[in-house]
Amino acid sequence: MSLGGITGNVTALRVTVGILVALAFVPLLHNSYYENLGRGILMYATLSLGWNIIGGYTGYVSFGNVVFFGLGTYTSAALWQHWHQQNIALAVVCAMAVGIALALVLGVPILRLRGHYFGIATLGIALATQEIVANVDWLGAGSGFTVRPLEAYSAYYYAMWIVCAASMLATFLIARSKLGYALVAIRENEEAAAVLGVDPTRYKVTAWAISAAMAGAAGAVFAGANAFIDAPTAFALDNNVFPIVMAILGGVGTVAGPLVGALILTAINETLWSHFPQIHTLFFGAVIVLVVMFLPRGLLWLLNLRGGWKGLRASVGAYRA
Amino acid sequence: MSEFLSIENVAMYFGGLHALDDVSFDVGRGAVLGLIGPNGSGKTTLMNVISGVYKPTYGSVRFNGKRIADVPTYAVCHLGIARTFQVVKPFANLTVRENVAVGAMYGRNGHNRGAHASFERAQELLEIVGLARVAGRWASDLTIPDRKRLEVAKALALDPEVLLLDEVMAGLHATEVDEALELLRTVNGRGVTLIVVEHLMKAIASISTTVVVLAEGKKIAEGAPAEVLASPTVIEAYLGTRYAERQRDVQP
Amino acid sequence: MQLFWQSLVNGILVGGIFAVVALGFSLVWGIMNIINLAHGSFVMLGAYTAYVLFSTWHVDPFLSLPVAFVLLYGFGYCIQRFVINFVVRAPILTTFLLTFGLSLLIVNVVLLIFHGDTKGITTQYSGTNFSIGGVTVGWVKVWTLLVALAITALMQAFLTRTKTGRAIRATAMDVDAAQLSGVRVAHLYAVVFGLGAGLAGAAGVLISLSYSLQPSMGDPFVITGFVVCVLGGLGSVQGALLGGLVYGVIEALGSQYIGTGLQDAVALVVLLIVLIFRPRGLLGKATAS
Amino acid sequence: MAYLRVGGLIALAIAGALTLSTAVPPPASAADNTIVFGAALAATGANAREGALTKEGYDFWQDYVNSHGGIKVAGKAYKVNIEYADDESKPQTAALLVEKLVNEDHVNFILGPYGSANTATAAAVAERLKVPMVEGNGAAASIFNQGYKYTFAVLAPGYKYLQGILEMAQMLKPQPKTVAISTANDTFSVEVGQGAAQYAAAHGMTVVYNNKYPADTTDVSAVVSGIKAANPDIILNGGHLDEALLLQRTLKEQDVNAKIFGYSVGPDTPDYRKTLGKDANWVFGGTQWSPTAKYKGAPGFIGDSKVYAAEFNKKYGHIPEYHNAESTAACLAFQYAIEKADSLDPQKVRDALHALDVVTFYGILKFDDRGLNVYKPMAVNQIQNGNLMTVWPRGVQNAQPAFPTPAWSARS
Repeated sequence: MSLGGITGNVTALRVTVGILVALAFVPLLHNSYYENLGRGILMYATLSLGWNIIGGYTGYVSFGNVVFFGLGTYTSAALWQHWHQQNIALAVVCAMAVGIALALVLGVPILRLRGHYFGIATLGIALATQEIVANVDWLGAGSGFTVRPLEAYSAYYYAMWIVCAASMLATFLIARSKLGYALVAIRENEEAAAVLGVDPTRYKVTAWAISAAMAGAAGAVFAGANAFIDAPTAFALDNNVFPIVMAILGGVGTVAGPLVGALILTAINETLWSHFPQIHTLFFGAVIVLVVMFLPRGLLWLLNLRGGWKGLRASVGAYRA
Repeated sequence: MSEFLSIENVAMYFGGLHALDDVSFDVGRGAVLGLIGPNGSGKTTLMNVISGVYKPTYGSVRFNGKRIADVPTYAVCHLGIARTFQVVKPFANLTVRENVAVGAMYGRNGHNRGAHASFERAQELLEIVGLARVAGRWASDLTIPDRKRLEVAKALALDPEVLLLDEVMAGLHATEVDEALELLRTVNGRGVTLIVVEHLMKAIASISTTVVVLAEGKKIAEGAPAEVLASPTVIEAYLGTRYAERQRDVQP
Repeated sequence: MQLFWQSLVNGILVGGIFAVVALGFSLVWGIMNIINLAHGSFVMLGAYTAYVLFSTWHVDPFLSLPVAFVLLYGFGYCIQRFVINFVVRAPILTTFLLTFGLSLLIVNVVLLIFHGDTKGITTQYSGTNFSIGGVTVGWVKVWTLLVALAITALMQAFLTRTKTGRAIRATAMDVDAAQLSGVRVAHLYAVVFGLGAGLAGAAGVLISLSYSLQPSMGDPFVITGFVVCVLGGLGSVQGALLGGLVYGVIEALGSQYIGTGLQDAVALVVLLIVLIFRPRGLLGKATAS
Repeated sequence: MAYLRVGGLIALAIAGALTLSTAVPPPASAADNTIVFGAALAATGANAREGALTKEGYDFWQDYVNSHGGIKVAGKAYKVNIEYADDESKPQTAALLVEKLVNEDHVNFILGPYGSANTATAAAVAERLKVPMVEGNGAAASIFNQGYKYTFAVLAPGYKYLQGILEMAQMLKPQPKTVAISTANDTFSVEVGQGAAQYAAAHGMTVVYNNKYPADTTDVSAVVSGIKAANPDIILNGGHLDEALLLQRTLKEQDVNAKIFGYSVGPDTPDYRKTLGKDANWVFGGTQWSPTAKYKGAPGFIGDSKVYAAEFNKKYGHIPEYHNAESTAACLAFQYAIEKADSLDPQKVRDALHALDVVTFYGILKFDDRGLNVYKPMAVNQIQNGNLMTVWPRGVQNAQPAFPTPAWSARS
């Protein structure tokens, strides 16, 4: 029984898992720059995996998942600031709980919206939360929190690796389970899915809660590693848009897509950085434009495209006016 | 008043438009009810009322003794009622087997079926409807007749007691119609009650145990197919008064 | 009480700017179902056009309005014709990211040319004001509101009375039907996107009169476009105007009475409430979401 | 189909390899007698402008030292090279780049980024990698109560920025009594606002308005209407350049008058005067340094502020303002510490920085155990008909404070 289209190309999945395992050994290089870079890739991959559940599998394109990441960083920072807790596992669990709670509370009304309106609602939530948090004194208000990292700094790398691996495993299990098919059914045609017995609200909210848990966990680990958290950092636009670009680049609605996208985007960003320090953001914009124009369905999606190179040529310009 | 499925004085008003007006009839367990009537006679509206999509303005639908109020769409199949759509709605980016599997997973007894069991159930159903050969293909690559078969298979995956078929045979040529009729007989043979909405009188006549005729939202005839199809009121409703008059003059 | 009237007036005046910013955004979204994240950078380009004309040839910003409109129209037309048309029927995700990439490109090109330093336009009349009943009103903001109303009226007339205008509205209702009746959709989309960009440019000029300029000044105005379109409803010119004014007043009163630190949060929470209870906006017709 | 899959896999492999091998050939290292400093500095993003000013301050010092025999360490003269990287005005990017500069580019020491948030994350990295960092553009004191041992700030902390203006106000007749404070909601500005509020309360002035507005806001008319209703003698703003411009314009637009208009950042930068023109007149600005400072700097660098200002103006075409000066001062701290330690060992240089006590054109550089410069007083500048004059403290005055500020309608 083939895995079918829902988990994405099998070979690419095996290679990506291979790369993920390889990434686990980066701290042994004792080069804190590679460690920081690797932790960045794992963080963005986790955020992209989280977004992929609601945006990729369920087809509800959220432009505000950073709200769960941001609240995750603040949960971890508050644990240190008020209770002097540095335990990463505790921070991750609390951050996931906060994320899931918010997703459940907001999910029912917000997930009734569709398309652009859902996108705007989630973006609105992220921006409003950023400003509200910046006015709450208990959360450090405008001046933010300084968080004392653990002595064993590589612990943050391994924690992020575990969070990323767990998210990818969860995505794989979901994709093969009944839940995965319910989500894809909603994405393909919500009314037809309801006729077949899939309760749209229940499964959409579940998807968003899973999404929130992954983003929250990534936020909790990031807070410790980054040592300083304020509202603009926690709710940065990058953590909203990069995960989506990465999922697109790697292949929306696949298991391996997000990590592949994270690797490629970071590689592009790094090479641009070191060689064109002044105009790398400009190149980055150009890269996004080109990718979206010629690879609308993403690389991994391409690998199981029906029709090989002919399929590739067909997909270019498939959406022409 | 059969205990299985009964339509009691159902009326459905959309503002001023009376789509259905005081329609009542019963459907016995295992029966095949042909529902016919010219376009705009309220057939699809009635299907929506029976499948709980619309809540009737007056009257009610009773199934297994229970009144179907405005049941949310996803809960309808759990009552045992499944339906196909005139406009076919496959999940394009899933394979044919996966399309049917979704029904098996979330239908009436989907809860006690794992993903694997659902795939096996789907394969069985594909064999029944004759789509086993394309099980692994993407749903969007199917021909029109195959898409209609897929629609039936997905409905059957919900383990229904009653299956509503909305113009499943429209657009099929002669041999495909016979194959479809054959399929419906096997499905009915397995104990599934059918309500068939079609315009092909030949198909309706050959498959239905009883026939109900709607015109402008009212029930104008009910009974055995041969008798109903020959009655002048039905012909007049379908083909207009002038044709009916000429029929009367010609008859000896 | 005087503070209340002052805030109300502040809200209405800034609402005029929001309306013009949202007008272009609403057009592109309503007709082509594209969320244009580069809209903010078009506003910025409009502002820089006014700045260049003012600093080199001392052209009064209000006179550079048509120049900015035409320049941005051309720029927008080309972007749509050669870039966005390539994927215009793609799912919203694709066009959203495409315009995000475009925005990054535009902002950083301007940063390269004009560097990061903050620029501004100070004419002799900027800052002049008059007061009635204790409420002080800046002349510049009044003129901006009047120009905004004029632009909205012009746009309404264009959409209802001219041939192209009707073709645009037809395409909005049903692309295929419009195409069947001889509308060159690719060209028309480019015209619509050009108009959107032109209107953003005009808004940029108005903004340059009251606010300072730097390459990343455009970003907040994308959110403005979003919020106003939702409040006022999509695809209707009056909707953009009403939505802009409502948004301005909510932001002014909200920040005065709830907390100046929560200025944007108040408006966004109102946006969420409207989205949940009236998904099509206050005036909006049920267009495809 | 198979070749397509292989193509995809190759793409993946390249991506993976690229990521891990982004090593850039390390620039001249200490081996061929050059001391390399790393600076993660904003070239893009919201702080691009201030980042450029910081870079001017660093480069001016680098070129001066290299053309004056470099730095003597253990009998050998070392050239100086500053390696830059654009942190896009993002704190987590600054942290990543400091790690890259230390691990990849093998820099000896770190010069601070622009902005308090970026400095906070960079300081955490410097602490962990045990590489000394001296900064001149991160003023939030909260950075320095984390017990960091490797970060030193040459500039006065944020909370002092507006206190100079209030101190001056007490000496003016008729003495202004009521103060309105507005602050942008970010790390540095909030601290500036708190410092001003505490000082006013402690010196018999009443704070009649104290509110925050969102950082990078496009509209402050609500704050200005609130200030107008409070009708204060002194209006103070804690914020950066853009907020200062926006507030001044809106104050004029709503015809809000006061005896003193004071800004933490803004009046000193040339952009402020260029953009506002005559509307900038009468405005006071807290400043870390001004060309009129009368310190006699130790040998090894320009000792006199006027000479520094002249040389700087010749090189960059504008009189240096405090962002430039404090950046050069950060480099000077390293220069004297390295010569005192007579070694490039990070630990020795750190200890030398800790024990440093030297006079420079910028002022006295002496750090307390938290790393803050103990002797850094704030001065007050005022824009008087287009020129930036230093009006407080008396020791460095080159003009009397023009007081009180006339009503908008009464200005020429």
